[in-house]
Amino acid sequence: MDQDLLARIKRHEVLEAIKAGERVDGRDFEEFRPIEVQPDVIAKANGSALVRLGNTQLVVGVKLEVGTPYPDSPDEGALAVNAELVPLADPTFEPGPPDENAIELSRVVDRGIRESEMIDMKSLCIEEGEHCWVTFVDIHVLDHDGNLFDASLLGSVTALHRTRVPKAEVVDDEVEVDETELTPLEVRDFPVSVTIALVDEHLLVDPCLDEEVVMDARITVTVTEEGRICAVQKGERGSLPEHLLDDAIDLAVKKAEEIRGVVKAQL
Amino acid sequence: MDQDLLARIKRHEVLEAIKAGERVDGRDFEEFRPIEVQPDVIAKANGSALVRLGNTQLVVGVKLEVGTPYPDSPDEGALAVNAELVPLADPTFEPGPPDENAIELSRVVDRGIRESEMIDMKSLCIEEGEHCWVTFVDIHVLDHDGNLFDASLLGSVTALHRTRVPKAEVVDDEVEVDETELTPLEVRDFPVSVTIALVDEHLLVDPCLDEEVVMDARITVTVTEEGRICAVQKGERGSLPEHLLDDAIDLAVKKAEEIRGVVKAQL
Amino acid sequence: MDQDLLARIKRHEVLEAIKAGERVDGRDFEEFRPIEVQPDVIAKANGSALVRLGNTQLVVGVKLEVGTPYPDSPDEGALAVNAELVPLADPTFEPGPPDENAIELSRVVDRGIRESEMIDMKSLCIEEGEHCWVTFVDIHVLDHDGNLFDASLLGSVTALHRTRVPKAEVVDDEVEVDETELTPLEVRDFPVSVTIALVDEHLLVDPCLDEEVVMDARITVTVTEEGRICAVQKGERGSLPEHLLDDAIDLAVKKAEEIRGVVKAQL
Amino acid sequence: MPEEEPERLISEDGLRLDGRKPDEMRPLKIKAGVLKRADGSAYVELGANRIVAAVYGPRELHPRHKQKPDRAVVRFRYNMAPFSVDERKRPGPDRRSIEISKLSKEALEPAIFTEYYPRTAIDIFVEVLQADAGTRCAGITAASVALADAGIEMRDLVAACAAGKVDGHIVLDPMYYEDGYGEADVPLAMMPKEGEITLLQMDGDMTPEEFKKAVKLAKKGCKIVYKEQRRALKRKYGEE
Amino acid sequence: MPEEEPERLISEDGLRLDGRKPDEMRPLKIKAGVLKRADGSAYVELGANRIVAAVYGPRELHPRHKQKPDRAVVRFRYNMAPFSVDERKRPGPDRRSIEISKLSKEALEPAIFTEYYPRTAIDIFVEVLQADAGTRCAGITAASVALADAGIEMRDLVAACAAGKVDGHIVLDPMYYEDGYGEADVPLAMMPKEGEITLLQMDGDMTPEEFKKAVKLAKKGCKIVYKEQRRALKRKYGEE
Amino acid sequence: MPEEEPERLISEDGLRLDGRKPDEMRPLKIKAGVLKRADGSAYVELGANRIVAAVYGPRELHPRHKQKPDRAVVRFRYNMAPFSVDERKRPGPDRRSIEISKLSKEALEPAIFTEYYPRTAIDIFVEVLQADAGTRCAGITAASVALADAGIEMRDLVAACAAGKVDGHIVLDPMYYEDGYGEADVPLAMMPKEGEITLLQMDGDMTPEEFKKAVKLAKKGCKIVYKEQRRALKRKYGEE
Repeated sequence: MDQDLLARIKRHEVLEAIKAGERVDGRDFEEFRPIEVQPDVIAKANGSALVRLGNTQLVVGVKLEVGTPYPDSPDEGALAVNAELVPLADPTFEPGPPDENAIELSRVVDRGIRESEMIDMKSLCIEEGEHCWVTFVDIHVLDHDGNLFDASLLGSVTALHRTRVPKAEVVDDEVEVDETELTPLEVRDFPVSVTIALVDEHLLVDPCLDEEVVMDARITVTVTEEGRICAVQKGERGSLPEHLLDDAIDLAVKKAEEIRGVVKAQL
Repeated sequence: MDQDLLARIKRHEVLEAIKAGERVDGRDFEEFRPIEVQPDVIAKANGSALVRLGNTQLVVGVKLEVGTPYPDSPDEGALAVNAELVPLADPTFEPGPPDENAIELSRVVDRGIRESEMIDMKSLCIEEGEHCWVTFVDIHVLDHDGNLFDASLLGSVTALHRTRVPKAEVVDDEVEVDETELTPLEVRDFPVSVTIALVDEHLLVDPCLDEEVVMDARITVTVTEEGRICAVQKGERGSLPEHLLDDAIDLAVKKAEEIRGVVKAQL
Repeated sequence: MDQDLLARIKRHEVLEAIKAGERVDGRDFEEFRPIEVQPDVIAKANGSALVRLGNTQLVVGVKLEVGTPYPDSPDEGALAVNAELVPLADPTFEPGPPDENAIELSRVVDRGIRESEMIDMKSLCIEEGEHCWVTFVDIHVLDHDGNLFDASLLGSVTALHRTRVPKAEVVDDEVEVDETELTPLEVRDFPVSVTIALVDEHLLVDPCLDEEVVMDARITVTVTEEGRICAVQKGERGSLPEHLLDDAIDLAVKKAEEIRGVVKAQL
Repeated sequence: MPEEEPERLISEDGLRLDGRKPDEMRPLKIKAGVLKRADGSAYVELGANRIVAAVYGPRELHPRHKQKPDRAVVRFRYNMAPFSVDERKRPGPDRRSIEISKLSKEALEPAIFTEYYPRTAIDIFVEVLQADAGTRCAGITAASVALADAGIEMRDLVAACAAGKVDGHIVLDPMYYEDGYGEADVPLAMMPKEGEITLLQMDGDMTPEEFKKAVKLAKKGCKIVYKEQRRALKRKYGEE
Repeated sequence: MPEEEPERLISEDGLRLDGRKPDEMRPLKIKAGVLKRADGSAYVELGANRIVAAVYGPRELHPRHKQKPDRAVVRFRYNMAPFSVDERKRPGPDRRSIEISKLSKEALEPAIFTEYYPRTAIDIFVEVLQADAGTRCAGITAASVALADAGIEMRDLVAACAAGKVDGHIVLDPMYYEDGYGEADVPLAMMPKEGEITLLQMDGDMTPEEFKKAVKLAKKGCKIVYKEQRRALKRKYGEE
Repeated sequence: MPEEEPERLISEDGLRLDGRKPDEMRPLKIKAGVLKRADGSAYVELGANRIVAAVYGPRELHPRHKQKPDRAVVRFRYNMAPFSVDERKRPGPDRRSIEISKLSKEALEPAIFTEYYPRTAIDIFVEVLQADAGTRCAGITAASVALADAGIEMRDLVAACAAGKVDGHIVLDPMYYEDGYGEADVPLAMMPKEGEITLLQMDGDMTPEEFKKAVKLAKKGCKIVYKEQRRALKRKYGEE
């Protein structure tokens, strides 16, 4: 009961602010919250980053493991993105295997990394058809205040940019790994996603949690350094009026460029 | 409540019909519903069939995969029968791993196929002790109006009769499969099961769902082309009076012959 | 309700007895219940034992399987201890994967076996880095009347003392096992655990179920034949006053010696 | 995935591997009311896709604390039969089908007057019996007809169709090879009457302009689908 | 499975590998009331089978919506200890034990006056500590005694026994090798007083006449089992 | 596990691999209130350990039949991030973390006035972002501060610290190599004010006297931890 009441009050606040041309936390409609990216926070990982996007906070760790290439790409490494919405991060998150929200999140991040071709997957082949590096990107959410999509991709891309690959050699059909000889992972793009909430026919960039609770729909657009689009995802129970779609795309492309600059300046 | 009431009304109808020497859908006690078998409905499968038994409707697909023989039968292929009671087919079916009903169903069908020795399992060996074909028989129920046992075996046997095996050769310890060169699977029997419901001391062949809901017990008898028995299964919470068992067996053997003819005429 | 009432009455009985310097079943504070160990009860196991500790009853079976050594101990066999609290043994046990209680139990038993180094793990290596014996110790609880820890370790250690290892040879990179040529497993210790319940600042050795229900905390101390400690575990929701800990340790060491004698006399 | 990559997906005279023009859809067949037990059902063939959808509900929702006092809860389960794809698919949901189920639910829910059915569940099941490319769109298309067949009140039918980028061309309704070797895929669902987009995804590589063009083409495909959906319902229920 | 197939399972003078005549059962020992915590329990040795059964109930059934207003819900769990078979069995139910649990429940339920215990659960647990052939029958036999030991009202005890076909002969109570290399297996359970069959399965190869003969022989076995069950209960509870 | 075993863990002049004296702890940093969503939180660095703890509650407990009429139910989940250890850890609880979760819950519960919060749940979550040795103690230490930060009434803070046996010496707060190659490990938690031990484990090889000595040293460590815990809370909440 109280929860419902609280939700209704919040909804009212968010909508009132929008009517007044404002957002509930005082931002402009097209304004991101402050972004703080701290790379190399986990020494045990091959690459890592802590991201703060307003009060949203998460850690991404990249681990490389020797595995077997997929039969249809014998000369390439593999990529696995996983997001854990651990119950520490939000009162509604529950322990257990990833639910549909965690799976959607990790798959959208996965497509951003994969389709931008930011990683040279061929550089992760150790021996064709036999051995390759499997790149595990693990997103660990610590504090959920909205827009996990953009924060997760920022953390993942930063962690990949800082990933160092151990030397691997095949000796007698077995892979010998030398953890002391490290070379940077070959990355060649910096994809950034921009998530826009649709509330009452308004487009709000980088929604905070209070806005996510009331939004009708959400669209996430992932943009490469060249300004090309490599992934799009509409989500949530509402629909997106046709006439707003082009605006949303243009807005996302513009903001992606800006955000990328903000983050790169911190690395 | 309403559900219980509905069940009681149905029960009454079924029992009243039986007292009048009839069945609730107008059939004779020993009469099957119309059977329609349509083979080769799934091009992606190695063999397939759609079965309609009255309103009961299901698809069976056979897929062959290269695997390893069991240690105790190194010169034979393997067989795996699986039934999915997907929630699309009945309001009481639930998503999730197969429950006891789905497992019983698949195991009774499995025994019909296996014990009739309709498949020459040795013909599915690729290299003794190393490689063989694993035959997956997947039963996908679409519409449940009773007697899934008989419909599932009919579909499975038909699909196996239409299964074509790709050419497989061992080159450098690895199996090379040529999907374009196909030979029919060696089958040498056509087992048919007949399920009889016991309602109020009456034997009803091929029960529809309304009858299954009220039946005391069920007996399924699987019969080979030679009229031999290769599997029997009594089920449900009631018991079977000793004096009816022989009748049920004789009835099943008789009906199996008849049904086999009906189906074969459609292939 | 009735259950709660019953628990409160039992609690009252246990506490009243303690105030009167007695235990609810008439034992002294430092007295174990009668122990009965029956080895070799399961012919299909490589080693086995039935243990009765008062009304607590369980069977332990040891099975040896050929497996692969862990990378960090290529010249050693492996050990896996598993406890099943099957619902047959207690009205509160539920079917399903081991819960936290079953896992704690098996891990405490595991540490008793492993840390006492009672098994010469190197003797279980078949071929370095390639093949070894995996020793499965399965604890199957049949009747739960308290102190599963001590009964489980007694059963496990007895079963291991009676375990016979089949002959294993590597022929053409594969392990050939001869089940008819058996040699005893090399064991070199007889660790015994002593569990002490803390009730109302009193230390009760070998608590029965009625005492476990009311105890504040429990401490289990595992002692080798030389009187050294190889494992300790405090459990349950209460705390242990500092001044009682040394007493508990000394008491456990003393009782372990005694219990070991009782069991060995039966083998 | 096709075993060998075709040299080119679009021929010199602008035709696709299966002879279609860039803006041409594969043959589409829709049938309403194909199952007896379900409250509503539909069957869709799109190219080699074979899809059955069923709807149960509005019906009681257990456990009670999941009920919504002001609307129906819509649930959606997309499932592939083990024999529907080249390599046998192990039964049970994988990450891909969990994501598709979530997005398909969100694609259909805007069309349903859920507020008419408080405290109930509307369950939608889609079974893919054979998969070519485009199963998520075909599944939404089928489910929408099944919802109508079940008598669920809706703002509009939801029609779904994908566009793609293949050899640099924007094409409608990519088939298997085009999906596997093309440069981008854009599945879209909409309520054509209201012009509302309810599903939109993209993965691959496109300029913003190409993406907008693909969206436009996919919308055109939705209108073709929409016509077939209405025709299927008319065949079953007579003139509207 | 035995590692090497014996040359013949029935000798020239008509005896079986373990010296039994075709219609002879293995040694059978039944003991009622072997556990303290359970409401009822029993232990069965049949050849090398070692089986413990326990009954809890009638007891409260959670969650409430699974309760039946007019009868008790009977639940049955057949479980094999990991060390009970040649190759260690991974803990937890497999498809075989799920089927056996279902059929065993259906074999016992007809004997229980479930209508005397509305809204409750009667839980039956069978643990196989060592498996020879015939565990499902021995489990039902043990469970039936455990039910009586728990004071559950029953129409009759349920006795179970298998027959088989071995080297062309119909034999009673097949043991391990006969089950592995024989031609057919026919487990059967019944309420002997009422002549009602509550479990019946068969797999293998038999003419209808052979099957009927096997059923007849299995029924004979059930009567022997029945006697031992009653004897075990008498030993615990004195003259009936 | 370290890849190569160091020759000796304690040098001739009695110092440890990382230069510590036997009774010296690793650098310890504690910060209270590091998360916004949680009701209480804390961050702990102990050597290379990086641990975050959060507390939610007292809050409603579902399902209702798990509520206790006279007290709060305390729940604890210890979880390692996949990247926290040398070899990637598969997400989800394993047997080790299930045991640690149980023991940590039992280590904290004696300190909480659970009777003040009947029918509620107090949920404690510990995430290990990077693991050196001693994560269970550092987790309890962090959780205890998070409980205080959440305003949960407690008898005392719970401070935790391990002792170990390394090359025959009893040492405080073993680090990674010492834990891997040492002879014994003794994690301990206590309420320092009341002198009550709430967690105690040991595995390895020790005489009773060595064990008692290790316990004494671990208790000394707990007092150091305790001071840091109070300092962290003072930093956030000002003077006590």
